[in-house]
Amino acid sequence: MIHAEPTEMTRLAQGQGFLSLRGLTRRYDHFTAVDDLNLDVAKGELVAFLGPSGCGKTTSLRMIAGLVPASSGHIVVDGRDLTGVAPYKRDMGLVFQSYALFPHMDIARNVAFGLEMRKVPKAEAAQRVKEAIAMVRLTGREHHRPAQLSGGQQQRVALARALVVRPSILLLDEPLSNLDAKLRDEMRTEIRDIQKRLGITAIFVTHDQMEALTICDKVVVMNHGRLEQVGTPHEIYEHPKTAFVAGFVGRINRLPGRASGGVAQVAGITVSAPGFDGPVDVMVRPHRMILSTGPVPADAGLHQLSGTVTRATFAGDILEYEVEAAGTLLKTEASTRGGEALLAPGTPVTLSWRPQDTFVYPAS
Amino acid sequence: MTSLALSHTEPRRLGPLGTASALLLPIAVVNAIGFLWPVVNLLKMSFREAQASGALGAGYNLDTWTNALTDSFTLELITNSVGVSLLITVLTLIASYPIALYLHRSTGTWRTVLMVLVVAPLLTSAVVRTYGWIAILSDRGLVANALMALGMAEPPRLMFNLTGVVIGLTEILMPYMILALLSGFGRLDPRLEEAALTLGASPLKTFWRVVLPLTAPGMALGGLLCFVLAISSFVTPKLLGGGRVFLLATEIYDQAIVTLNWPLAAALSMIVLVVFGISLTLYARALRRIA
Amino acid sequence: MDERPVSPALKIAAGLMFLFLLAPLLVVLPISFSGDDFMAFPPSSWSVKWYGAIFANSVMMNAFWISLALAFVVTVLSLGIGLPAAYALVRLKPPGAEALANLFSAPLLLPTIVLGLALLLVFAPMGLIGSFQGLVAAHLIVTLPYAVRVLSTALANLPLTVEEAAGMLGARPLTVFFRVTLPMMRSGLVSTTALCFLVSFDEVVLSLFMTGPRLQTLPVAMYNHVDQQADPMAAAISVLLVVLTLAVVLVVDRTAGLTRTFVK
Amino acid sequence: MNAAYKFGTLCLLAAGLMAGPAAAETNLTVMAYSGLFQERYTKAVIEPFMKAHPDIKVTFFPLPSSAAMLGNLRAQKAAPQADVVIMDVSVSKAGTDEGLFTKIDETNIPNVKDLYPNARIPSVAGVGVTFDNLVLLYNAEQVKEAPKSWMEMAKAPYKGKVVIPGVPDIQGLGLVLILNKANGGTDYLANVDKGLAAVAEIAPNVQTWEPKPEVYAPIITGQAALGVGYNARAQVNSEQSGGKIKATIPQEGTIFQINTINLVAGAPAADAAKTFVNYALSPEAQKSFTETMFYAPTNSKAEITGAALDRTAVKNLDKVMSVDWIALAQVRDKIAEQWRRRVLPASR
Repeated sequence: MIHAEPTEMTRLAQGQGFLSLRGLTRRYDHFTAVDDLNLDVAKGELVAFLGPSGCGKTTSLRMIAGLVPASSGHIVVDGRDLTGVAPYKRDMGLVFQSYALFPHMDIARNVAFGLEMRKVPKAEAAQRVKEAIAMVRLTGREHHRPAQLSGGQQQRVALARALVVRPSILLLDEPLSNLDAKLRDEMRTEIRDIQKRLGITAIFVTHDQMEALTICDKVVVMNHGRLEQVGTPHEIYEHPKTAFVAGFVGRINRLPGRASGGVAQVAGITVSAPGFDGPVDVMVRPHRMILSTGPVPADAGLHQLSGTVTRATFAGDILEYEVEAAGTLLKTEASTRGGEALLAPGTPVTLSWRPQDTFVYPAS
Repeated sequence: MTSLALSHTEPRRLGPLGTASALLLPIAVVNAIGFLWPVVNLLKMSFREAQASGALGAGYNLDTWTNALTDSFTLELITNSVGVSLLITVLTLIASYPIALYLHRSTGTWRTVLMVLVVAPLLTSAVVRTYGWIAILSDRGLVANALMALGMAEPPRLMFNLTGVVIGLTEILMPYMILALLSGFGRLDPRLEEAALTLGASPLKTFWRVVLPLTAPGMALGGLLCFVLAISSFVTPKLLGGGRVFLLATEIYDQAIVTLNWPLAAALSMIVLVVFGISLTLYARALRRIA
Repeated sequence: MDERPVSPALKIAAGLMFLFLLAPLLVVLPISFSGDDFMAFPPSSWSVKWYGAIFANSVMMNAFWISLALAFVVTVLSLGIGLPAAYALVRLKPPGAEALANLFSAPLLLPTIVLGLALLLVFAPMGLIGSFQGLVAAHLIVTLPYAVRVLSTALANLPLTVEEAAGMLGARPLTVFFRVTLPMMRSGLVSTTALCFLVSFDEVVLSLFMTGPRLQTLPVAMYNHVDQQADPMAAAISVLLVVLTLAVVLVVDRTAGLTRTFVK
Repeated sequence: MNAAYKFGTLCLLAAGLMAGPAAAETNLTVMAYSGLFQERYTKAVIEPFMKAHPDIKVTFFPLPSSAAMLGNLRAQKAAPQADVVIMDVSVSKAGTDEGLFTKIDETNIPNVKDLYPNARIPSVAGVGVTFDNLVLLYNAEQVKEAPKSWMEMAKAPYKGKVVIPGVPDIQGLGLVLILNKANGGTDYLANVDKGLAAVAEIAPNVQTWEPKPEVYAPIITGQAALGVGYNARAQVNSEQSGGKIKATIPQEGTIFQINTINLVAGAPAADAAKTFVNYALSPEAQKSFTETMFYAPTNSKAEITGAALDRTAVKNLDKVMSVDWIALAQVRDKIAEQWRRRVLPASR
């Protein structure tokens, strides 16, 4: 139970974002789905909530939508505290993974529903419905039933339906998960374009890191109900704050080591590890490791490891290798741009990478 | 509710629990007046004092129960009813199994047509169907006339006896059994049979070892359903029995409406409920063994 | 599903059993056109006089109208009481919802002969025997469990997200219910209506306990008629009832799907 | 017809049923025997009555036996549905004891003053409306000579060819009483063991204890050869079937059966009921019914043609054993129970 003071109200209203989440928490009987989530989203920004299933991203979204009551914390939109407000009064648009179109209404009526609820005059509503349907390129399908449309078309209807009411915030709950790979790419671009064009603030929940990186302005990585890192896609990928983020966003090789005095010893080499002491995990992305059969110049400033190829796979664009080095199996890959042949297992190789591609985390 | 929210939410009149209670109130009233109270009252009635003229005494005693349970007539009635109901259940199962299996394997429009043929009798009044059986089984009915046309001088008596009741009830309960079997056939993937056949089992062996065990839960459910319906059925034994077939249900009706011994009728009803409870327990046990 | 061969033995067995199952319904058709004054098969002459006899028989006609009105009232009440109950049980899930659901379907488990007697014993002192109210109450006891069960299943099978979507678009809970939930339950509602109507219209055991000289339902009038004189008029009524039933079954099949309604 | 209109009609109909019948005319419900009795009684008494009283509409509610009528009345005791009941005197006695009936006498039904003394039974609320006696029925083609004994029914050629309306029907009960006396039973109020034993001998031959529509039909069609029935209806059936069914009173004698007419206490149409009962007891109604149905009249003023009277129970008075139906009412249920135990199993 929260006893709000006017002062707290003021403080909340002064949050930096258009959408501010303050200490948002959802507890169930035996576990906490979302734990003390704090986030600011600027107007017109597209933010992705990324994480494995059960990380709390969908629960967070549903708390923002008002479909799940928050156990504690606040949701503030444009200075207005929406905590405890019924979903139908929040003026948000939500696009579901399952589309959730009204099966008994045609497309036009589906799209018009929100306007009807807002008692928009008939003529204006008709015009806006027409525009919204045109926006998602479904003109001519107005009188089809949802069941007569493909999955992609249905999702576009859902998008039009959510957007036609000009919601303050657009919420997208894994909107592309039910689509096949090719359609997913198309829709992703389309959603991004429309969102940019309308300048609408949007939250996009996904478990697909590629989707998150490519579509949004900002990524929120969540795990076990807690926020792991917030940042631009570039920050998240290049500077993962935690081992979890490093492992979840992109592939990773992990080498156990030990740190003391600002450096870590791992597999016979020394990497910079300021501020660490004790066991650490050193991580390097596979494609940042360069595989060479000959010697590597020692003065190139690269970290180096010698090993043996244990498995080699031809994958078209690239060659995938598994290399045993210092008792650890490491993944790496080589380009086929020069028509290189696949190395046979057992070939002795050297792996080298730039020091700035090395991430160090406390051992898990 | 947080007081923060007050500027945007109107005060709720009812909490979710209050709303639920309000929505459930009508059915609770109907259930209490039309079910709970009458059943409790029925139990009470079985202990009321019965007088010779059929009127009710004011007091309560165990006479009805002691008389009923020590009376060979009542005991025979119970064993008879259970025996006849078991017989009907087995016959219904035998008659329904081929239909259910065939239905399970048919598809499309044909399946819909067959389903209509199964469901339509279910939804047709038992009186209508019993009347149909009178037309078939009576002395001037279809079977008797056909047999006489074939030269049989004295066709067997098929009505006004147990035979007629068993035939009629078996048919009347078949749709229940078929639907119960079908719901249990969900587990019967035809690929399993194909697998068994490719593994070298003969069709008969496949049926015995694969099909039958997989359909056992459906058979148990159908068996329970038909047994309970058979032991409580009354219209068909009354119309086809010619006053010579005595089952618990017909006896309850006679005691309640004709002989006017309400305490005895109530006690017999309780006995039906006990039989019902026992069969339910056996069913649960059988199901656990199968599963 | 692809075609799978069905063995001839199964075909023959199923065919024979179907014949047995349908025999009583098939046999009433020729008898209803009997020209005889008593029931015999085959009839010695043909006529449609028994159909005329139904309409001339004021007892049967009265009983028919009473059954129709009764089934109508019972169906409306079953929906009116069953729908809120199903909604509460499925959507609001109050504590003990499962126990309540079991309690509400318990009357279905009670043999009708026992239920009939139980109702007789409490309704008789209240003067409800032979009254329309008494019949409505008795029928409700058996139709309500069907209604609650079918409607609960229909509700539980609805995707919740569609209702959430309506809420997100600004529809209030009551609007969501009437504009989205109810239309999506259409097939469940059709099934419930058909089931309640037919169960009430055909109910005979409870009605036998509840009816009186001034108020008889059609099945009771038919039962008495068959019990006292099994003449071909009963066959003519039977044919009309079978036609009515088939019509309802077809409507249900078209709108709700037969298998979904009656299996399980 | 559009759906809304139909809906409205149904609603109105339902509302009407809830509110009870419209008050334009009085609805009178007469509960009595089904089958031939219903057919003839409607023609001979009810239709002339309705013609004379156009404001009263009589509905005949048929039931196969007096016992069923009593059950019906008892269930409706709190809110009676029937107004007038015609039933056997012993059952009427039970109903009287339970307060189901209003006492009939000269004060409320004037025609009671003309009734024969034996139609007025002090301990019964109703009064006698018909007299009849039990007969042995036989199919004239299958049984060439009138059987001399009731026990003819136990003989081998009639296996499966005997129809008897079983107890609690009075016909079955009467048979027990007759055979009880014939086999040396003295006090039927104490026990009817000998009678039950004799009927148990007949039981294996019995085709049905619930003949439909009545006991006469199967004998006329030849489905059954012998049966137990009432003289009055046997006479009508014999006439109608051109003599296919015949009735006789065997050497053991027969019993008298009295049907009483009763006013239901608290009946919805109590006044119309009195009018009807008075009419039913009037000389013209009694005459009409006797001449179409051959029940002996209970009104001494009824002037019956000799031919008709000869076919009624009156002619058989010498063969009748006396039965105290009132005293019997107390043991009726006991006999019924014994019947179920001792006679029915023998017929299975």
